[in-house]
Amino acid sequence: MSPETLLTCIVFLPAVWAIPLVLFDAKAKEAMRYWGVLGTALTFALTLQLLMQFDSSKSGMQFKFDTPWIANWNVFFSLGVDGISLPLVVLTGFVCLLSMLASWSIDKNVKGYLILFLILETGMMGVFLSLDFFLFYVFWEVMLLPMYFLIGIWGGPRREYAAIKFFLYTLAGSVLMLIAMLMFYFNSDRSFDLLELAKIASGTSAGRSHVYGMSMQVAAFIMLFIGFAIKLPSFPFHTWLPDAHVEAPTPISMILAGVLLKMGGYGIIRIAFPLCPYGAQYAAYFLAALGVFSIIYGAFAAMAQTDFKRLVAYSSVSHMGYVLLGIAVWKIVDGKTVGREYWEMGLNAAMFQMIAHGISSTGMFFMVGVLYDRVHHRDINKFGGIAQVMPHYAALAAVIFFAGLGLPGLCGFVGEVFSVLACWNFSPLLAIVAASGVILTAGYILWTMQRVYLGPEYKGPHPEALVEMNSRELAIGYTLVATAILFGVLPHLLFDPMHGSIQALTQSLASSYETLYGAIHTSQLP
Amino acid sequence: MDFEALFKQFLSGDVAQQASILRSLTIFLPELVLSSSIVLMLVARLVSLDRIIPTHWFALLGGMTSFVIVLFQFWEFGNSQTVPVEVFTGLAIHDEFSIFFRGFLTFFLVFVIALTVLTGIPDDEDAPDFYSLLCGAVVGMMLMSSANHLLMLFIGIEMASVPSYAMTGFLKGKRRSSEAALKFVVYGAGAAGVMLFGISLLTGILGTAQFSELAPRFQAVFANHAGMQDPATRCVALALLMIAVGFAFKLSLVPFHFWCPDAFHGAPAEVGGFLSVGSKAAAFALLVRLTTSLAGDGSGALSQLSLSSGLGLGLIAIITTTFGNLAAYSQRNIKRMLAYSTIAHAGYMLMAVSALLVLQSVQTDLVFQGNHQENGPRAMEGLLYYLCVYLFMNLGAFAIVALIRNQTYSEEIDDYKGLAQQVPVLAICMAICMFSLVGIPPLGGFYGKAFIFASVYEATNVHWFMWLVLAAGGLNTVISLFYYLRVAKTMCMDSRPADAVPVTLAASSSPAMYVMLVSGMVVFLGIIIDPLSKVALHAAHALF
Amino acid sequence: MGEVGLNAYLMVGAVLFVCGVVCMATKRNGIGVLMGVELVLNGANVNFVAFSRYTSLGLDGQTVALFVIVLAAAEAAVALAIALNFYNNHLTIDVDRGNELQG
Amino acid sequence: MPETGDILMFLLTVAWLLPLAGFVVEIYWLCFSHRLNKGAAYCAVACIGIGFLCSLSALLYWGNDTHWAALSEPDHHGHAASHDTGHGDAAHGAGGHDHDAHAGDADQHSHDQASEHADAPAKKYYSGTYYELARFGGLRVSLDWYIDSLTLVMFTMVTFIATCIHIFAIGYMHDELTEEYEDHEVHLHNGGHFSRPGRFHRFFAYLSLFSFSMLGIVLSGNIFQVFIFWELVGLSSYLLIGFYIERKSASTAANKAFIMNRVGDFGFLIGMMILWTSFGTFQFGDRTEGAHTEAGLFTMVRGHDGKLDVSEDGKQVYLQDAHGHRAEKNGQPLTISYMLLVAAGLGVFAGSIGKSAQFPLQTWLPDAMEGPTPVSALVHSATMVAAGVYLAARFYPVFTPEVLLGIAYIGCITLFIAATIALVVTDIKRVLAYSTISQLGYMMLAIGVAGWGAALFHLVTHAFFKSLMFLCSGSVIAGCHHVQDMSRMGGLRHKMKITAYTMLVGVIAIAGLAIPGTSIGLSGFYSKDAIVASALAYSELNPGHILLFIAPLVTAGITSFYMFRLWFLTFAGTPRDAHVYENCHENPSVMTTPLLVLAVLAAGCAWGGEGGPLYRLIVDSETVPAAARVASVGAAKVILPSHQGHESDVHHVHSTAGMLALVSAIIGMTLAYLLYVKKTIDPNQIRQQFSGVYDFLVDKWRFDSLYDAMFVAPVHIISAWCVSFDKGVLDPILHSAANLTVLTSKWDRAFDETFVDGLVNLVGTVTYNVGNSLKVIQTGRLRQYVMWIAVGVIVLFGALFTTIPK
Repeated sequence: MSPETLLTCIVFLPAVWAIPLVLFDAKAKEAMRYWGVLGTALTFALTLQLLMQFDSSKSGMQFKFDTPWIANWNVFFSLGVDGISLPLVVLTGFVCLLSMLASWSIDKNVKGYLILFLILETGMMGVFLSLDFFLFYVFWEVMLLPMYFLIGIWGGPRREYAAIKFFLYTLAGSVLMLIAMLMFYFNSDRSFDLLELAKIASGTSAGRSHVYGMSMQVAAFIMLFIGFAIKLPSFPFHTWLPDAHVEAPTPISMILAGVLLKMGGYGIIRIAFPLCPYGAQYAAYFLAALGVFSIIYGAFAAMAQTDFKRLVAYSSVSHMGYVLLGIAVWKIVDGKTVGREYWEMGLNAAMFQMIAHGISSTGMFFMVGVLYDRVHHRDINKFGGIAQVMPHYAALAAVIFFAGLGLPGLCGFVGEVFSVLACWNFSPLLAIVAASGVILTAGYILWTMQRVYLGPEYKGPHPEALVEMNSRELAIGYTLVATAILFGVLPHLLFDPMHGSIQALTQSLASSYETLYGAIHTSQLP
Repeated sequence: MDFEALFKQFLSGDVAQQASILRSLTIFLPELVLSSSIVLMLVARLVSLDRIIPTHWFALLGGMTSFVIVLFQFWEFGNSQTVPVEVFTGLAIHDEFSIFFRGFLTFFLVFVIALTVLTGIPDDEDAPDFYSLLCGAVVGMMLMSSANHLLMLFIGIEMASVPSYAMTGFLKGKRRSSEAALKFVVYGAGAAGVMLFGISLLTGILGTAQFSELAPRFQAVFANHAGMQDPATRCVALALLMIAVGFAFKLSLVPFHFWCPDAFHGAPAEVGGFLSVGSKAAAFALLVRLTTSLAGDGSGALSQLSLSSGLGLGLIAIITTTFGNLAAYSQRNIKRMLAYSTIAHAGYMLMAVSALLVLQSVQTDLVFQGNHQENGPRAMEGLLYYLCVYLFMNLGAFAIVALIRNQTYSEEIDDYKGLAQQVPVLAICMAICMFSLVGIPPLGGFYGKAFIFASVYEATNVHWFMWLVLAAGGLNTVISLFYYLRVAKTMCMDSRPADAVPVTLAASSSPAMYVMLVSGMVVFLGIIIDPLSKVALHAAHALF
Repeated sequence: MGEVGLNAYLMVGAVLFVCGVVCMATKRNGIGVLMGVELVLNGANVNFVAFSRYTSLGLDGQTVALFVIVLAAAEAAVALAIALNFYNNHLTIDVDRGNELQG
Repeated sequence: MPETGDILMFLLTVAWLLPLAGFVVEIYWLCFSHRLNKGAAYCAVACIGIGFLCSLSALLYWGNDTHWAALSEPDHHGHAASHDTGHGDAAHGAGGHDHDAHAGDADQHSHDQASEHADAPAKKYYSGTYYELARFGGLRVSLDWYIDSLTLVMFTMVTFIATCIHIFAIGYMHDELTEEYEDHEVHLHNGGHFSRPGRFHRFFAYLSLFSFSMLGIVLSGNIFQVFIFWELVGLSSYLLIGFYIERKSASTAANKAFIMNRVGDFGFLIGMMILWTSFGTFQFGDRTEGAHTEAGLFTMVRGHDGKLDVSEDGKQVYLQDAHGHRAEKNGQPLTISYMLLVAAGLGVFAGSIGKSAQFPLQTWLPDAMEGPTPVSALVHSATMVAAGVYLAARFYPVFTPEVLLGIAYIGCITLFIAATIALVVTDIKRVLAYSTISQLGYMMLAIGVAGWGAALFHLVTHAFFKSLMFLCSGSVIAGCHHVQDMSRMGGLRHKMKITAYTMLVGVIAIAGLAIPGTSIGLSGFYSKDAIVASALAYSELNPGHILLFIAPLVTAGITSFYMFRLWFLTFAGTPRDAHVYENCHENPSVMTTPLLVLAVLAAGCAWGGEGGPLYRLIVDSETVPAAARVASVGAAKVILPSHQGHESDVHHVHSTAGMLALVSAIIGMTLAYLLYVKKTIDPNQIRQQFSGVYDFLVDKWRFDSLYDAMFVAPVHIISAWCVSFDKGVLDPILHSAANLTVLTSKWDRAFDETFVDGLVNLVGTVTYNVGNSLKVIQTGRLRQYVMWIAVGVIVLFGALFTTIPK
């Protein structure tokens, strides 16, 4: 398939796939589910083909596809993929397929559920693939509505509260993003093209000589960062996450944790940093500190939870802290970037951590969901002895949780350790604090496993319902475990495609900061 | 002057770039068609033709014909080198801008008539009266949109208002309806009076009522002495203020909005939909025309004038938006809620006008213009786009309200609980309209808002105050989320109470089709933006 | 006794206007309120005519005045009809009795 | 013919990966065949057995390839080594050059060997890369292998012991071969005992997984890889300790072990960060890539002559490149701050502390005895816990004297504490556990006092006799039907002879007894001797640190005391619990054979002492030749004694040290004899007299309660804080923010009762209330509306009037 159409297909296939669902008879639930699975599977196949055709030796954008969308405001419908977005795209396809498979527990108004689900997938793909800020923003918001309804209609008891909290947080963030977007638009001769904007920021644009002013960059960066940090979620903006996770149905929690959180990190890497290098550098230490704090804070908070799903949610906060940390370890000494390789390592680690977390936390939520489907409660203290009645399940769950714990040989390890290793160059203090996270993580995960899986017998309600996983669940479980092990043992499979793009990114950012620094000191800038 | 002279003048006007009476009449054709359809309807009832042909066919026919004619005029402008001309000896003007609005209004008229037919308001007895009132009001609005003279301005507003008063009170038997009508008429008359007085003062001092003349005269009067000590200045300020009151009434801006919630509450939903879109659009057209012509080339005192009036409008916009959103939140009756949301949206649109004025005030500043090209038209484009989307989303909401009312006889939000289970079509379309009103992509509402915010942002380069406006806009977007979401939530997430009146609507029935068409347009305008925004920009250029 | 100047007329117009507004705001009787409206409009008319006599406004002013009279009549007609309808429903024309719609 | 390195690599890799394959097969045994046969066990034994053969053949091949140069006289060898390594040249080159009688017959042969190898000099070690994990610019992380004699010895030792223990376990875990395994230690809430299907196959799967990870540590060629397998052995130890997942105590002990190890790894991680950031590589050995050779950690720190290249002010340490010159990067010489190097050393050592249960992280090991006894034998005495020592030894080149001093003291404290606790414990396995800790302390001490060879020597010997003793205790436990309390045993030697006497061998070995006068004893004697000797030498050179000699000396006595106490209580005397005595029986041969085999090795593996083959083999791979004294330049002014050659410091004091150690050991033994056999002194009396001390020891020096108070409780408190912070601070902040806006807006009524939870509700409430209060304006009174017109106009005009600039 020709490159351009490939991306467009990946983005719009799910939404188009949703249209025939309207014609299905409301009673043909099985049929609709299989239809949905087929759609997500096809999308995943397309992403895999993208992976095949992708040339990981190039660093720039590939499969670029431009066509004017709103000519007056010169907004383009432009898609493209590079090493940074490629893994996330594939991950999205993967997670969507799995959670679609996990959607059999949904029984209420299946049609609506599937339609919203597919639209959501389109939105997520669009976010990762769009190269136009405006388009990015639109897709970013497109996810909002389906997610709102998916949580609000199919969620748990306090679903409405959770849904509106999620909606409100994201909307508030995106209003800020909108303003930042306008800033760049009007300071760049009316362009939304992310690459062009990045060029201007690095002063290498053909059109313009000067780059964005410092104050503007700082302001824009703060607004963008808040917008993305809400999704990430980073410390002060994370309170929507536990509620959303706890209330959302299992498949949606899988998507939330597996893909949506990644958009925060992706946004920071793809937009916030390249567009305002000065602002980024200005805030780097704060970002790293925030990341470290989130690591510790999330771990502590997780330890105190009694709701299984809430615990996993807080562990997400903790894990995504590593992402923020890895991104931010950009050390500058009078204008020169020191130890760029270590920063590069940090960025790689952050990306890896995103994928790894996408696998592990998806798995964790799935495992929680399996239990919840059987006994309909999530109170950790009421569990125990699950390993006796469901040994197969317990074994898979253990692997997944160890992946979350960051055990070598599983995907969680590489991202965490590399981002921490990369941090010493930036700030030993932060590195040490972050490293202490390994103890806490081990603490709460092992304690949880002891309380849930180990022990002689299950004393909670519905003990009769505890039957071994069915084949569909086993398939999901094994796929997750396999990927977790694969990326844990052969991380270079993931590093190779990312490497080029990230190297280019760090180099251009470093150089652009130098130019800007020079400009400041020759005081050409406000 | 003998007959030949008159006739000759009739055929070919005597003043430069003014159309002859004949040409004027041809240009005036859409309005004429509508008026004649009114006459036709009344005559039809006289000869009781309406027993055979339902009256709404006449109205529909008239509306469509005039729409087609407007389209033709637009096309004419499009490819032949027709230039804007003043018609009827300068009382009105004929340019893309007016054509745009006349097209908008006639198009809207057709939709409203279709809606009334589907919802069965009015019954056959009153149909001729109702539709003639409707068409008359539209004619008035079209006059407003092409007015070029303060007299025309007043006539237009009155012609638009008087039928609306009657339509508000159309449900004769209903206490509320009559009460609403009374409040509306008295309030409207009062506002009109104030406005007229303002007009009298303005014309008196500037010695002209011609829009195109206003700016130069203003220059002439205030070239030597500006400042508030000067009685003339004060007087003009007062006059402008009084005129503004008239507009504020039409646009239901705080603190001249009081009529709006009550009138909407009392009036049938269809009328509410008509008023919330039509009169607002016309009023904005008129406002923009007046203010731009007042701002003139923005030199000297004019820059001062347009800046201060722009900021003033900005302030009012902030208050209006915030007030509307806050007040809407606690409403139980959906028509009332929509009324307040109308107020809020008037605020958003006013932001565009204020941004326009603020930007106009620096149009002589070439350095600024250098790196902010054609920002005025941009602001207008935003406004126009917003209006077009607003047409669909608001009409859709009101239509759904009317359809549900026909079955449940209730307009309380609480009675909408769980409608998604019974009539998913209505629920989904309502959700689309609501979210579009919030301004969430990929629904049309977002783009209008985004464009307006864009020009407001640009205006921040001129005056810091616009930052407040921008912030207010953003903040209100978030606040407004609550009550719009509440409707969507009630319909989609709550479960239908057992004792609630069941609602049935086949997805294939024509009302459902209508609703789907309207809300489909909202989505469409959220995905295919280019054509409309081009047209809007084109129309906006006519002003500058 | 010299010639009566423009300001005198304007004064009359202003007085009429204020009377009209006050009347609208104070009268409880619907008809009275409508009369207030008429006062306001005529206050404006006086201005127009006066200006057309004294300033460069010329005939325009008087034309406007004529138009306004017509419009006022039309408006009054509609208003009276509505007031009548109000009476039918409330059996009074006390505007304060119409307070169902609020909040 | 392929490179020697490649052949060794191949053999060892096979030995390393076979258990992993075994693990996969065994864990799924239940899918393929039914669970009640011993297939899993045979599979596991086969894997590890073949592994042993591979590593043994690797060792032999290597020896043959180097003509056993390592076994030649140390001083020549030492001289040769230093001289050779000067040119980065070969050990077996030395073998070629030496004209010693020992290798006389091999002389001719070795000459041409040397000449033919002269052009392609082999290194002291062989290393290479399996594959790259990641590469960031110049930085690369990969899976490597690093093979020298130490690796080979460790491999052989580990695989051998593991094989024995696997075989033993077949018998020990026999009762797991059932569908209805009744666990008498677990009581259900309905009063009954817990019963579950047996877990035979799972046990062996875990053992294989462990073997894989353990061998991974030994084979790994960079510190990062060590960390990886470090964690993996942690995992498998977690699984094995928690093997009886239904026992609360077991799972808790497992968690404790894992988390305490993580505490150590925290330090390890920090050490790795420092190394990674300042050296830019994790490699142990140099790596040749095409033309240029990239220096590994050891070369960078020690160069080729094994000396730290410290700047004049002692603040900086110059890094060396692969050719033994100062490494440079764009003109600037690469350096690392001396303190940072110390920190890195301590950090890495922290990892060892956690893994080999050194003070202050020793408390997890006794609890780890919850696991089945074979596990204690393999994981928690012989191999995994020794991995800490192995790491410390492997990383010796990077340790500065300050770090070594720290290591010495940690080891010193540990060996004493653990020994004292062992005095009072009555659980047979726990006694062994504490002795294990104490012996590990000895090894650490040895490393600390530069007794590099001694430490590893003791590591190997200890592995043999300790695993022997654990297996014996296991056989006792199995024989007595899971009675572990020594106070209920006694006189068992009549019932289980083999166990008893093999145990005795182990006891004598660990007690370090020898025939007085002659230097003929069991393995423990030689290795402990070596340690005490180097400790004495050290404390002679640094009189300030005399404690480092006293403690091990005294503890030698204590050790022999409590070991003999154990033996006497268990096997000697008269039975204290008739019931136990009646039911106990000797175990089948599948369990006793390994005991015999191990007993032989425990007795003889150290034959020849420091002249013997084992010691020579180990010392051959010493990366920092201790031929001469080394004086530290850093904060702590210590001098490391020299080891090799007849005139070395250690050699001087060797005999004295041996004498003293032997004496104290004998004293300990006699004491034990008097107390527990002759009963001339009554233990209970002493117990009463020193009850305070006794309780203190029984409480294990109160470490557990201390740590609970210091760490566990605070963590839970803090985590509770975090949650309440979310609920109680974060949201309220948003609340109060909204609250403020509300107050500023005039409509402040009926807010307070509606603060429920979260921003949304609040903003919701606020908007709602504001909206409500806005309703007041909309009175519905027409006249007020009209009034508003007038008011509006006037107000606005006022506003305009005031704002318009004059």
